[in-house]
Amino acid sequence: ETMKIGITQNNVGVDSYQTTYEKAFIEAADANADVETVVLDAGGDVARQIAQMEDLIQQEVDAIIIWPTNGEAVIPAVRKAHKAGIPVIVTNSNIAEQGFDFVKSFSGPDNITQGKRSAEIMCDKFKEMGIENEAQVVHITGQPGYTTAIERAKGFDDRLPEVCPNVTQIDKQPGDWNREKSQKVMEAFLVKYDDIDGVYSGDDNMGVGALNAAKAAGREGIIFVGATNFAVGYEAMERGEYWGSIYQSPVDDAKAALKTAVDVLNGEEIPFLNYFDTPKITQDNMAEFDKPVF
Amino acid sequence: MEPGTLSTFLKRGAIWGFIVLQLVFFSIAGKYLSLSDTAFMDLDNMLLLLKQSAPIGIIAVGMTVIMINGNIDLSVGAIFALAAVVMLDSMTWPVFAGLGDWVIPVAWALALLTGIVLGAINGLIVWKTGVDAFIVTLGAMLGYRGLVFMYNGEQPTSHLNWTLVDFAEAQFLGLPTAAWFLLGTVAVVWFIMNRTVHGRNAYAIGDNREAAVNAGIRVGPHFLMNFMLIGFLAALSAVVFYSESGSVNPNDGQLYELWAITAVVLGGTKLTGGSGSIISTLGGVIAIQLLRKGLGHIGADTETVNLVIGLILIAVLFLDRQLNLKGKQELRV
Amino acid sequence: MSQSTPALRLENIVKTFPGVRALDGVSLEVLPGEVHALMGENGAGKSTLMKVLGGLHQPDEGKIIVSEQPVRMASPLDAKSKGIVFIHQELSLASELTVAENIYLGELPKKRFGLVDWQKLYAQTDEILAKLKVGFNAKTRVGDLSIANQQMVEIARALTVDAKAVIFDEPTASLTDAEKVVLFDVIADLKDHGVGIIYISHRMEEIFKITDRISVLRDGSYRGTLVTAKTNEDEITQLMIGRSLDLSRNVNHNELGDVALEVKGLSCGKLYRDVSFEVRRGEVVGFYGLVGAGRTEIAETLFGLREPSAGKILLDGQETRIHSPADAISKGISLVPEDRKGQGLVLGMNCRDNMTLPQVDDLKAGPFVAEGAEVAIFDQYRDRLDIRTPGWKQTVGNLSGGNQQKIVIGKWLSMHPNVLIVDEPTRGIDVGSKSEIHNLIRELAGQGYAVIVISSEMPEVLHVSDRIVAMYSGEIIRTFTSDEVTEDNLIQAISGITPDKAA
Amino acid sequence: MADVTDKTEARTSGPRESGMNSFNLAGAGRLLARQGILVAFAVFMIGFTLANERFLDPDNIMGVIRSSAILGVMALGVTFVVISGNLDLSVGSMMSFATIVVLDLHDKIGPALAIPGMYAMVLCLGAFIGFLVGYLKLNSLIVTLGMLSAIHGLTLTYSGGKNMDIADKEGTWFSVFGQSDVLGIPVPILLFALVASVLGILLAKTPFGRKVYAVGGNGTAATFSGIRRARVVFTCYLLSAFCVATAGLLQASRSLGSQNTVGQGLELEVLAAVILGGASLLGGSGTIFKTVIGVLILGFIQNGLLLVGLQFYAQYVVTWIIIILAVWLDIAAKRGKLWSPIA
Ligand SMILES: Nc1ncnc2c1ncn2[C@@H]1O[C@H](COP(=O)(O)OP(=O)(O)OP(=O)(O)O)[C@@H](O)[C@H]1O
Ligand SMILES: Nc1ncnc2c1ncn2[C@@H]1O[C@H](COP(=O)(O)OP(=O)(O)OP(=O)(O)O)[C@@H](O)[C@H]1O
Ligand SMILES: [Mg+2]
Ligand SMILES: [Mg+2]
Repeated sequence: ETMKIGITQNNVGVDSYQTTYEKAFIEAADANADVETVVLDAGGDVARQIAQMEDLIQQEVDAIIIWPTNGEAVIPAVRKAHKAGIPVIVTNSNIAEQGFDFVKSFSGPDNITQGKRSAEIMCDKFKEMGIENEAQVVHITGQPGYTTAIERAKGFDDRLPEVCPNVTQIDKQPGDWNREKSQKVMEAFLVKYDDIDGVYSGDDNMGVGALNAAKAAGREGIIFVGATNFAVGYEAMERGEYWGSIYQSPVDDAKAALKTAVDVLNGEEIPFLNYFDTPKITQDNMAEFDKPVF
Repeated sequence: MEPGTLSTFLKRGAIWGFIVLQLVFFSIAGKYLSLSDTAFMDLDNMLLLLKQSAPIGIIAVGMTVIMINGNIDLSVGAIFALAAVVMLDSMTWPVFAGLGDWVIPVAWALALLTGIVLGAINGLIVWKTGVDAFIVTLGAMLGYRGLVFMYNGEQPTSHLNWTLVDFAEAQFLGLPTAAWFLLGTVAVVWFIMNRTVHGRNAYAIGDNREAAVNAGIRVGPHFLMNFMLIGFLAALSAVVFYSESGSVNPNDGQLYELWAITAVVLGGTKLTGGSGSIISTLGGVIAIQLLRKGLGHIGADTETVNLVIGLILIAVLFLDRQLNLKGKQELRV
Repeated sequence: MSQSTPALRLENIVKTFPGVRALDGVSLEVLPGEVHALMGENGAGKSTLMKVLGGLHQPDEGKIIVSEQPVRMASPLDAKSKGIVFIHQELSLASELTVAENIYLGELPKKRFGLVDWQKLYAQTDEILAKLKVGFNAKTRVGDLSIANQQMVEIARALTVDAKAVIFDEPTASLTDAEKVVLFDVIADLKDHGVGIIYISHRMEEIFKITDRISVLRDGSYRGTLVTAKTNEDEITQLMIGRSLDLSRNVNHNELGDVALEVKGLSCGKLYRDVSFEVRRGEVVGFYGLVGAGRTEIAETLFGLREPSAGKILLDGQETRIHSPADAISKGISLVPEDRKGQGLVLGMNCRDNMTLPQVDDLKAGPFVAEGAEVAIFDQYRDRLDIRTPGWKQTVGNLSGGNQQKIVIGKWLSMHPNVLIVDEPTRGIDVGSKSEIHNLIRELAGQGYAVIVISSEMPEVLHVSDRIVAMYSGEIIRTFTSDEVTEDNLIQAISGITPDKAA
Repeated sequence: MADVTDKTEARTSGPRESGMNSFNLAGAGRLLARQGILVAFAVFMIGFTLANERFLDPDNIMGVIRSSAILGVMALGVTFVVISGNLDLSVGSMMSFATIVVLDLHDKIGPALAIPGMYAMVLCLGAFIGFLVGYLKLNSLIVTLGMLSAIHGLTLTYSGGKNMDIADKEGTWFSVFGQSDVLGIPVPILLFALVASVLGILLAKTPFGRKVYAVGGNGTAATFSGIRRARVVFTCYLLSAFCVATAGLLQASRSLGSQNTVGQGLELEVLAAVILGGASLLGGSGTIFKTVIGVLILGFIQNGLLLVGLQFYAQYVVTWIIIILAVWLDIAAKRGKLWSPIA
C-alpha cells in the first residue's frame, strides 16, 4: 500500500530557494517507492492555499505537508484536515501556537535563530575590525508581511543590541526578496548616509543587490551579511566582497519534510519541532560548505 | 424581452460551454492522472468549488457593476485586506469586551463600513476631480495597502474565534456558508442592475456617457454609489473569507483585482462599459477556479499551471469571438 | 399663435470657446404653438445656442427667460425640469439598452424602492411608438436599429414630457420621406398643444412646409427674423450667406468616357442581391432608395469592407477583388461614409490630420510626414469647401456638425479617385455649401471621374445625377436616365412598385 | 509637437462647462498650465529638495534616472500600445523572460550571440501578442494578462525556476550596458534617451505614428481611411517587445544575474507612468515626451520618499496622494477648472 502525501507550498518560482525545494521534494518522493505525491503551489495566496487544503482533504490523501502562506490563517484549514483524520506536517515556517494541537510535527529552519546568528556574525566582524562602538548598520528586509521576513528581522533586531550594544541600526526598508528592489533601496541609503559600516539583508539575493549598489557607488569597506546562502552570495564571498550568511539548504528542508511525513505515517515517534541546523557561514569557514546549487 | 433574461444568457453561453468542457476533460484526465479515488465531478467537490469561488467571486460581481458603469477598480485587493484587518482587530478591542460572541456582528458591520468608506473615497475622487478611475484606484491600491501596513506593521492581524470559524465552515441546506454569500450577492446585484433605476442608469452611463448626461442623469452620484457598492462587496468578501481563516497578512488580496477583472471579462462584460452580465461573471469566476482546481487534480506543476492558465484565458476569448461572429456579412473593420 | 406671451426668450446670449466667438449677442423669442426655424450656415452657432438653452453650455453673458421668469439652466436635467426638451443633432443614445429605456432615459418610471416600473414603461412607450408609426417595438435593442430608426427613438423623447418648448436640431438629416411625414405629424400635434418648437434644418422645403417664423444666424450673430408665409428662399439665403443660389435639376451632361466601374450580379448575403450597374468616366450615378434598401452595403462592398457572396466587380474592364479599404484606395476608389462620427473622423485629432489620413503614407519628406504639404492640402479644401474653423490645429470634435462633414468630403476629394462614392454627402450641410459640394461633384465628373452618389434626398439626387438607380429591399428596381425620371416614377420605384406591377 | 498636444487636449476638455470654480490662468500662465504635469513635477522636486538637500545631489539625480531607465524603456513601448487603444500587462513578465534568457545564453553562446538571440525570442512573443490582438482582434487586457501568466510559466520552465547568474562576472564586456559610463553619463541613461528620441520621432513625425493615433482614436474611421489597423496594432506590440528586450538587457547587464521574478509587478508601474504622462487608456492620446516625464516623476517620488526616510507604508500612502494630485493638477490646468464637470 503506497502512501499518498499532498503538499501545498507557499510560492514556487518566486525565488530559487522555493523552486529548488520543490524539485528536491519531488525527487525524494520519486526515490521512495512507497510514496506518491500531489504537489500544489499556493502562489503566495492564502485563499488558494486553503482551497488546496480542502482539495487534498477531499482527495483523501494520507498526509498533508503545508508550507504556510500565513501561519495563522491556515489554522482552521489544518483543523479541518485534523478532523478528517489526516495528519498535517508543517514545513519551512511554522504555524501559530493555537494550531499546534492539529499538527503532527514541524520541520524546517529556525528563522529567529537565523536572524540572531546573522547579528552575531556582523557583530563579531565589527569587533575584529575594532569598530564595534561606532558602526552604523542598515537593514533590508524581505517581502513585508511574510513570516520568514518578519522572524529573521525580529531575530536580528533583538540580538544585535545584546551583542553589540553600541552599534546603531540607522535605517530599515523592505527589499521584497528582490535583488533589483534592494539595489534601489541601497542606492538611496548610500545617498542619504555617508557612513554605513554594515548591511544586513533578509536573504543573499537582496544582499547581492545591495552589494552591487555599493560597488557602483564606489563605496568600500562595508560588511555585508545575509541569510539563506544563495550561489550568488557564495560567489561574492569567494571574491571577498561579501562577508557572511546563514547556510540553509532547500534540499535538506524538502527531504526533512518528506521524511517527517513518512515517519508519521509509519507510526514512528517524532519530536514536535524538527529544526534542521542552519549554521553560520563566513569568508573564514566557507571552505567547509559546498557551493549552494541555487 | 426584459433585459437580463434567457436569451442574453444564451448569447453569452461560451463561458458555460467552457465550464462543461473543463468538467468533462478533468473528469476523464483525472481517471488516469489523479491519485485520488474520488471522482472530480463528485457533488462535494462541486460544492467546494462554489465555496472556493467566493472570495474572488463576490469581488468580481462588484467589478462587473463598476465596469458596466464604464469605470474600473484596482484597489479592491487592498480594500479586501483592510476590511479584514478591521474585522479581526475590532474583535479584540476592549470596548467590545462585554459583548461575548455578539462582537461578531459588530466586527462584521465595522468591516463592511470600512469597505463602504474606502469605496466612497474612490468614488468621490473620481466624481469631483474627474481623474480617470483607473488612476484613482491604481493610486488607492498603493495607498490603501499602505494603510493596511500602518495598522499593524508587517505583522499579520489575527483573531481566531472558533464560534465564527464554525459558522463559516458550516453548511446550510447542503451549501457551505461562503457559497450562500456568493449566490446571494449574485442574486441581489443582478436584481439591482436589472430591476432598479440605478442599475439601468449605470448601464446607460457606461454605454454612452454623453447621452446619459444629455438626458439629465447625474453621473457623479451613480459613480459614487457603485464605488461604495464594490467597496462593500470587497469587504463582504473579506468578512466571508476571514471569518473562516481568522488571520490576515498585510499582503493578502494582492492581484485579486486582476483575477476579478479577468473573470468579468471572460463573462463577456465589455471593458468599455455599457454591457455585461452578473450571471456570466459568475461563470467566469467558476471557470477560473475550476481550471486551478482541475490542474491541481491532475497534478500539473507550477510552470505548467502558469502556462496553461495563461493560454487557456486566450483560448476562451478566441472561442467566444468565434461563437459570436456574425459570419461573412460582418463589416471588415 | 393666439397667445402673445412667449414660451421662451433668449436675450443677448454670448458664448466663446477658445479662439471662437460662437455666439455674439443672440436674441430669440419663441411663442407657444409656434414652429420657429433657426437657420444659418454650418458653424453659425445654431447648435451652440440650443446647447445654452438646454443647459449643456453656460452662456458668458445674456439671459434665458421661460414663461416670463429669468432662469438659469444649470444642467440638462434642470432644463428638462423647466420644460425644455432637446432632440440632439448627433445621436445621443445608449445602444445596448432597449428603445423604451432610451426614450425614458434619465426618467424611468419608478415603483417603490427605486425599482423600474417596467409595465408602465412599456405601456407608455408603446403609446408613443404607435404615434410614430415605426416598425420596431419598445423592447428592441437600440443598437440593432438603423440610423434612421435611432433618430426616431430620439424624436420620441419629445413626446414623453409636458414640454413648454421642444428643440429639434436637424432631426431629418438621416430620415427618409416616410419618416419625415411622421415627424411633421408629431410636430403638428405638439403645436396644437401649445408647445413652442425650435426647428433647425438646412432643408428649405421643410422650412416652408412646417415653420411659422424663421430666425437667421450668421457667424454667431443674429441677422433677423422672417415670417415664413411672407418670405422666399432667396431672401433667406441672402440673409444667411449674403448671396443667392441656383438649385435646379442637372441638365448639362458631361462627355462620357469609358466604363470605369462595372458591377455584375453582385450579391451579399441577405443585404442585397444580383446587383448590376456600370459607371462611366465623367458620369454621376445617383442611388436612391428607402433606408435599409442596401445602398450603403453596396458601397461598403466596393470599398473592400464586405465580402460579396457572388458576382463580379470590374475596374476599367479588369475583373478585380477588393480585399480591404487600403486595397480599394490603391485601386483608386474613395468612399465618403454615411456615419461621419463613427466612420469618417477621428474626433480627437485635428482637422489637418483627419483630412490627410488616407494619404499620409504618400505625403512624405524622407521618412517623415510632410506637414507643409498637408497644410497646403488642408488650406486648399478649406477654401474650396468653405470649412469654418479657426485653423488646422482645431480638434475636429469641436467643429460644428456640417463642418465636420466637409472635412470628410475634403479628405476623400483630395485623394483624386477614379471612382468616388459618396454616401449621404450633404447630411447636415447648409444650403450654400451644399450647392458648392454639388458643383464639386459635377466638376469632378467633368474631369473624368466616375461618381456614385447615394442620397435619401430626392432633390439632391435629381440635381447631381446623370442616371439614377432606384433600389428597393436589396434589389435594383430600375435605372433612370435624367430625361426619363420624374418624382413620381422614382417614388414608385423605391417603394417596390415596378412599372409592370403598377400597370 | 504642437499637433500632438492638441490631440491630448481634445479628450479631456469636455464640451460642458459649469462657470464656477475656474482658476483661469491668463497669458503666459496658460501656456504653463497646458503642461500641468510639468508643473506638478516641479512642485514635487522642490518639495523633496526642501525635505532633504541631498535630493538634488547630481549623483542622486543621475542614480534615479539610471534606475528609472529600465522602467522607462518599457514605458516607451507601452506608450505606443496604449495610444493605439490597447493595453500591455505582459511587459513585466516578459522582461523577466528577457533577462533570464540573455543571462543563460551569455554563458552558453557568448554575449555577442546572446543579445540578438534574446531579442529574437522576445520579439516572437511580441509578435504572438500582436497577432492575437491585432489580427484576431482579441481583447488586449485578457490576452496580455494571459501572457503575463504564460510567459512566467515559460520563464520558469526555461530556467528550471532557478536564479540565473553569469559565471564569470568580472571578465565579460556584457556589463557595459548596465554599468559603464560614457562622458560621465551612465550608459542606461544614454540608451533610454536614445530609444526615447527615436521612438518620440517615430510617433510624432512619421506616417506610422500618425496611424497609431488614428487607430487608437477611432479604429473604424482608421480602417475606412485605408489604414491597416491590424498591422499597426501588431507593430505596436513588436515595438513594445523590443523595448522590453532592451529593458531586459539593461537589467541583466546591470546585475549580471537575476531571479525569475525580476520584472514582476512592473506592468502596473509602467502603466502608471504612461497614464501619469497623460495618455488616455481609451487610446488616441499621449506622447513619448510625457511618458518620460511620467517615468521620472515615479522615479523621483520613490527616491525622494526613501531619502525623507518615511516608513515604506507611509511611502505607499504618499505615493497615492501624489499620483492623484499630479494627474488632477494636469487635467485641471487643461480644462481651466479645479473641479470636474461631472454632474
Ligand atoms: N466645444 C467647442 N469648443 C470649441 N469650439 C466649439 C465648440 N462647440 C462649438 N464650437 C464652435 O462654435 C461654432 C458654432 O458651432 P455650432 O455647432 O453651434 O454650429 P451650427 O450652427 O450648429 O452648425 P451646423 O449647421 O454645422 O450644425 C463653430 O465654429 C464651432 O467650431
Ligand atoms: N428596422 C430595422 N431593424 C433592424 N435592422 C435594420 C432596420 N432597418 C435597416 N436595418 C439594417 O441596417 C443596415 C443599414 O441600413 P441603412 O439604412 O444604412 O441601409 P441603406 O440602404 O444604406 O440606407 P440609407 O443609405 O438610405 O441609410 C441594413 O443592413 C439593414 O438591413
Ligand atoms: Mg449644429
Ligand atoms: Mg445608408
